[in-house]
Amino acid sequence: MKIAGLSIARGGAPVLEGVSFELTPGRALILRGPNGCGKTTLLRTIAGLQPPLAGTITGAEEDIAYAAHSDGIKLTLTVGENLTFWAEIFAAGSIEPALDAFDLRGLLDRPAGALSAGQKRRLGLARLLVTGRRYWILDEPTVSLDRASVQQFAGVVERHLADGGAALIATHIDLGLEGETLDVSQFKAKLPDLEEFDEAFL
Amino acid sequence: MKIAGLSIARGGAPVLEGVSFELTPGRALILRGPNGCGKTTLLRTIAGLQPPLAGTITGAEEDIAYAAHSDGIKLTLTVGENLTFWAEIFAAGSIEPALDAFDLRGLLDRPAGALSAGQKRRLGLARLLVTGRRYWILDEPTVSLDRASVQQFAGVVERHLADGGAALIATHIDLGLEGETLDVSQFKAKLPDLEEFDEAFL
Amino acid sequence: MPDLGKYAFDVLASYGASLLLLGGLLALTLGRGAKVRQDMHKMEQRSKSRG
Amino acid sequence: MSIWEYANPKKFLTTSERVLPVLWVLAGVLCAVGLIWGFFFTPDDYRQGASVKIMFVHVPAAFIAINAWFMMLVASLIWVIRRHHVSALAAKAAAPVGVVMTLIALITGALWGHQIWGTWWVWDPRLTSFLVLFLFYLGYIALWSAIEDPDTAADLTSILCLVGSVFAVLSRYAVLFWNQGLHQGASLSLDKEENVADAFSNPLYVCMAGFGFLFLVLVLYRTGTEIRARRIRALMMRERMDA
Amino acid sequence: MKALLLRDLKLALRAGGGFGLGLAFFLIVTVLVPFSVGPQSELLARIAPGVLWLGALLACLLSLDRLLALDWEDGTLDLMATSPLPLEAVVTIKALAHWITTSLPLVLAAPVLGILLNLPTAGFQWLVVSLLLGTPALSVIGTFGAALTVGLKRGGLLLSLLVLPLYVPTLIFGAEAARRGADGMSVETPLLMLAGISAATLALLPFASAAVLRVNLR
Amino acid sequence: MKALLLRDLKLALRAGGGFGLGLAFFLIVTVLVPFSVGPQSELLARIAPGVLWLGALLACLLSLDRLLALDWEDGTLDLMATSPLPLEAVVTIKALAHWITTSLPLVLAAPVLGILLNLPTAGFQWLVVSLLLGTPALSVIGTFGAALTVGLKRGGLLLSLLVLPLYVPTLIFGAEAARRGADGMSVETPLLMLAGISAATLALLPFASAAVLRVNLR
Ligand code: HEM
Ligand SMILES: Nc1ncnc2c1ncn2[C@@H]1O[C@H](COP(=O)(O)OP(=O)(O)OP(=O)(O)O)[C@@H](O)[C@H]1O
Ligand SMILES: Nc1ncnc2c1ncn2[C@@H]1O[C@H](COP(=O)(O)OP(=O)(O)OP(=O)(O)O)[C@@H](O)[C@H]1O
Ligand SMILES: [Mg+2]
Ligand SMILES: [Mg+2]
Repeated sequence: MKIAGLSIARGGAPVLEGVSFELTPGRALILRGPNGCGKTTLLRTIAGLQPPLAGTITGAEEDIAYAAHSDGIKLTLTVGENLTFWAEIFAAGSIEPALDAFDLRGLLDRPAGALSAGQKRRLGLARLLVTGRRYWILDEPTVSLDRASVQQFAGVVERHLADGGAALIATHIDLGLEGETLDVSQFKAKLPDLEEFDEAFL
Repeated sequence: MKIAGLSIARGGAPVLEGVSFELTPGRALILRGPNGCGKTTLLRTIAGLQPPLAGTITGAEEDIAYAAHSDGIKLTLTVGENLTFWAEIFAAGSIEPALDAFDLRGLLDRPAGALSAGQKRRLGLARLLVTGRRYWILDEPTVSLDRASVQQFAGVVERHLADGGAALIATHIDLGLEGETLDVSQFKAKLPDLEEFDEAFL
Repeated sequence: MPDLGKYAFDVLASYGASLLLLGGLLALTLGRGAKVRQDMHKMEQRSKSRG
Repeated sequence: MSIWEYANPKKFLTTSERVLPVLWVLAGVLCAVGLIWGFFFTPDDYRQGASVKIMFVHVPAAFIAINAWFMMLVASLIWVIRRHHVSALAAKAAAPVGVVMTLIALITGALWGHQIWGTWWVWDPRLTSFLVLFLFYLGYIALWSAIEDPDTAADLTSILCLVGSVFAVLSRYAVLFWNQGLHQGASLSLDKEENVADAFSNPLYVCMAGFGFLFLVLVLYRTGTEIRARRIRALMMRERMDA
Repeated sequence: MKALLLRDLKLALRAGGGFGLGLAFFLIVTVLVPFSVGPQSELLARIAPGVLWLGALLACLLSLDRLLALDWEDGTLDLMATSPLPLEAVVTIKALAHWITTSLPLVLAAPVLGILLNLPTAGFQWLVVSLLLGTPALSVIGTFGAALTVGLKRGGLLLSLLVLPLYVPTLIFGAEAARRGADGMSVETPLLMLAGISAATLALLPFASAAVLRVNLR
Repeated sequence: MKALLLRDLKLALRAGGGFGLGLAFFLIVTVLVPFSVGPQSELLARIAPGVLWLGALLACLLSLDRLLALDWEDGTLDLMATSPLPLEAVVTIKALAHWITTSLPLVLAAPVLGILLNLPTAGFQWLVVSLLLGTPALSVIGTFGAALTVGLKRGGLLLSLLVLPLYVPTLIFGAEAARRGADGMSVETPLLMLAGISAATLALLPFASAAVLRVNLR
């Protein structure tokens, strides 16, 4: 996947500009940057949820799995039903590997509403495995996970990379993953000239 | 504040029992424990949001400020309006110190809905300062904060302790705060006898 | 069978509907009762065997 | 020995297990005798003809429908004040019996009215109050089934039952003010108790007793079921705690 | 308490018009009635007081849904329960805010909509008076229902189911007063009853609402 | 697609009765009508077809609120948009699920409620037929409205405001068919129009809904 000269806006104001990098299979790229610098916006753009102002995202069409703060978990369905639903939507195989990877077997028949914060997050991450997609776009995936679970998650990502996948992860903590780090704040959008205002009214 | 022999339940099943500790002014107590061991439930009980099965919480009546995952932020109100509202509810003084402590001045007139995840959290934490309460009960307060903001938060807590406050914090990461650590998993509730079943149906 | 005259439909329908409703309630009650009783027995066995 | 001992679920189960068989038989026999007597061996009324036979299901069902709500009210109060789980579960167990009885009263009443008043339904105060009662039952049951946590559900439904009872009474007055109706009007030969001939009243009493016992067994049995369901839930929790 | 009331009003104004929308629903229901029962003006005049009361009640009901739910979702209620403000005061203020933002506009709009339905001239004044006396009860009862269903997903419809039977007495007396007013009959008794219901619910129901809310916050 | 439909039905059944509640609301609205317009059966019979149609429409409307909102709130829609399923299919399935869980029960219940309002015997059959033909349009239009308002807090009332005018043609033809049926007149024209509206909305609106949804997800 190749990102070239991407500019993005949030709430009408440009946030980042000229973002360019490449995400190669087998590698992870960690996005860093202080609060409010535009990581979430960047990831949503790459996942195709919002159009960029300029620039291109190529080479990953229909092969992206996106995971954000909200996990798309139905609280009244059980853990198994939740996962199976996503597996069917993505027409991907069985949910067994995902259950094993995130140690969810014991919770299989539990309604998702009766999970603790960390357990819920594990379920949300397990969804990634049933999508069968190659590029993982993850926004602060380890929120509310305890240390052991963070380890477990890092292990899952490493295995995914070894299988030829790739991951783009925005996070504030240290995951213990090998991979390059990209500081997003270097792309901070410059304010355009005040005199000339164009389509963006800036 | 003194917690003595506290037993708590979640969803009808006992989770922790015999929790006893003391929270003395000027000290912070960090709660640790794996996902799902009952930290959130314990904190809610201490904050008075749910009744304990047994045990007592004494010495902090009406002097507790509680902060959980949801910050009680109204997205359509500005940062300033949100803080002012809580200041008035708690009949505490001005919001200026809170703004300074969490570096929110630049965001004062921004609607809270247009904040990034970390900025929102900073606003939620700033609320603690306008309550004027002595005992802070915090559930994973640093979620989505970047490193600099975590430092800032730790500084605020230390100043609060120096002013004679106390803090009880559940967290998975290292805040760099001095203070005792309590592992909650040691209080895990034991199973009652199978044969005789009583009001708890266990 | 008594002669119900022109009231036959209404009287029979009343008795019929009432018995049907009561029967339905009874069936549901007993059915669920038996199932829950069995489930509880199984659960208790399982809990005991796990210690 | 205090009556509250039976508030222990286990004690309740063993005791009810012992008395239930007798009560089942009693309820069955009384209902059968009353209904057969009423249906086959009563004369026709001189004004209403054979349609009077509807009375033997209509009146007992209406009677139980109201009293089931009273029972739920009392059980709710006991839960709110003394927090005995069995009491809350008994209220839960009674509600579906109550709706079915209300429904029977409504349907048989409508069929009766079809003959007597020439229309299925009129907005008579008594019928209307019954319809409102039906709605209260529906809301109560819906609230029970919407809440996951059983104790929360018990608390909320109890308070709803208390508040709802007050409003049910209020509705009754409102409805009376709104429309003075047809039900048991002077045109009917079957009026107050004194007008009901022995030929009708005796089987009616048997039916009332039968329905009463039927209500009792159903509630006892269903309460037992609810207790067991709670126990299953608790045991499942236990397995989770183990894991 | 003032802070809470002001905040609620501000939110209603700002959240894309919590203010105008109950009103809009009322308007639309009233407008749809002629489409559904047919346009004969004599028929419309006869059912006008009842339809207006029912429309006001439904508009009121529809806006209850999020009365407490929004505060529950973002955690405000949890924080409020640990604040110095008693929950009884919170629910009372909430009911008051609901009345000001939803019911009051309905009362003011009712006469205008009365024209659309050919309400007899004598009826206008009593329609407004009966709504003015009855809507506080609707708001307070509605707050109770909202407190009952606050934790539930899809609570909206359950809320209607629970609240509507509780609305029956208010509706009967209110519509009866409006109808009698339109027919030129004496309206004293129903109006007295209406005032009584409003006063009693206002005095007692907040305690039930607060109790229920406390249970739901556990 | 089947997975989505089944999940939606399962959720409706499990979330404390998404199934029964639209129905309950319909029942209650119908019951409240006599309380508000008075108990005279001749008057009730005259307005019965219209009231039943209006009641069904409102029950339908009330349940739209959370049709997409729940999936939006917990992030499912975001994830769905990045899934292989096109959003057009998603909204169609959503509308279908809504029809099955909400409208179909209403259609079945309408005759029973007809009894309460003294609907003339001739009217029952045409009431059911007109509802059967008209409710698919209500569900599809409603899904469009839900997609329009999905990101908004307090979207519920705004939703009603947007959707109700769109419902007007369906309501006019539906109620007209039911009324003519009850009066023993010919019902052909309104029923044909009703079927036309349903077919057209079903064929075209999902594209609009998907487009709107895509914008709202940004
Ligand atoms: C849908 C229609 C009807 C409903 C919901 C209904 C409901 C009731 C209720 C609630 C009672 C009172 C039970 C009690 O207080 O102990 C009752 C009693 C009675 N109803 Fe109906 N009723 C309906 C139609 C009719 C009709 C059409 C008749 C025919 C004449 C009728 C005759 C009676 C009689 C004779 C009693 C016993 C009176 C007494 O014990 O005081 N009902 N019904
Ligand atoms: N709805 C909105 N309208 C206007 N501006 C917004 C909106 N949401 C966010 N912003 C602003 O856009 C910028 C980028 O936000 P974004 O959420 O992408 O940051 P982030 O890097 O993910 O931060 P964090 O680490 O705190 O999650 C921030 O400055 C934020 O204040
Ligand atoms: N609504 C519920 N019904 C039943 N059980 C629940 C419910 N919510 C949580 N639990 C269970 O109660 C236990 C304690 O949950 P709690 O949220 O207190 O854990 P926690 O220590 O805060 O975990 P985390 O670090 O993941 O936030 C967990 O095992 C959880 O599965
Ligand atoms: Mg972010
Ligand atoms: Mg937690």
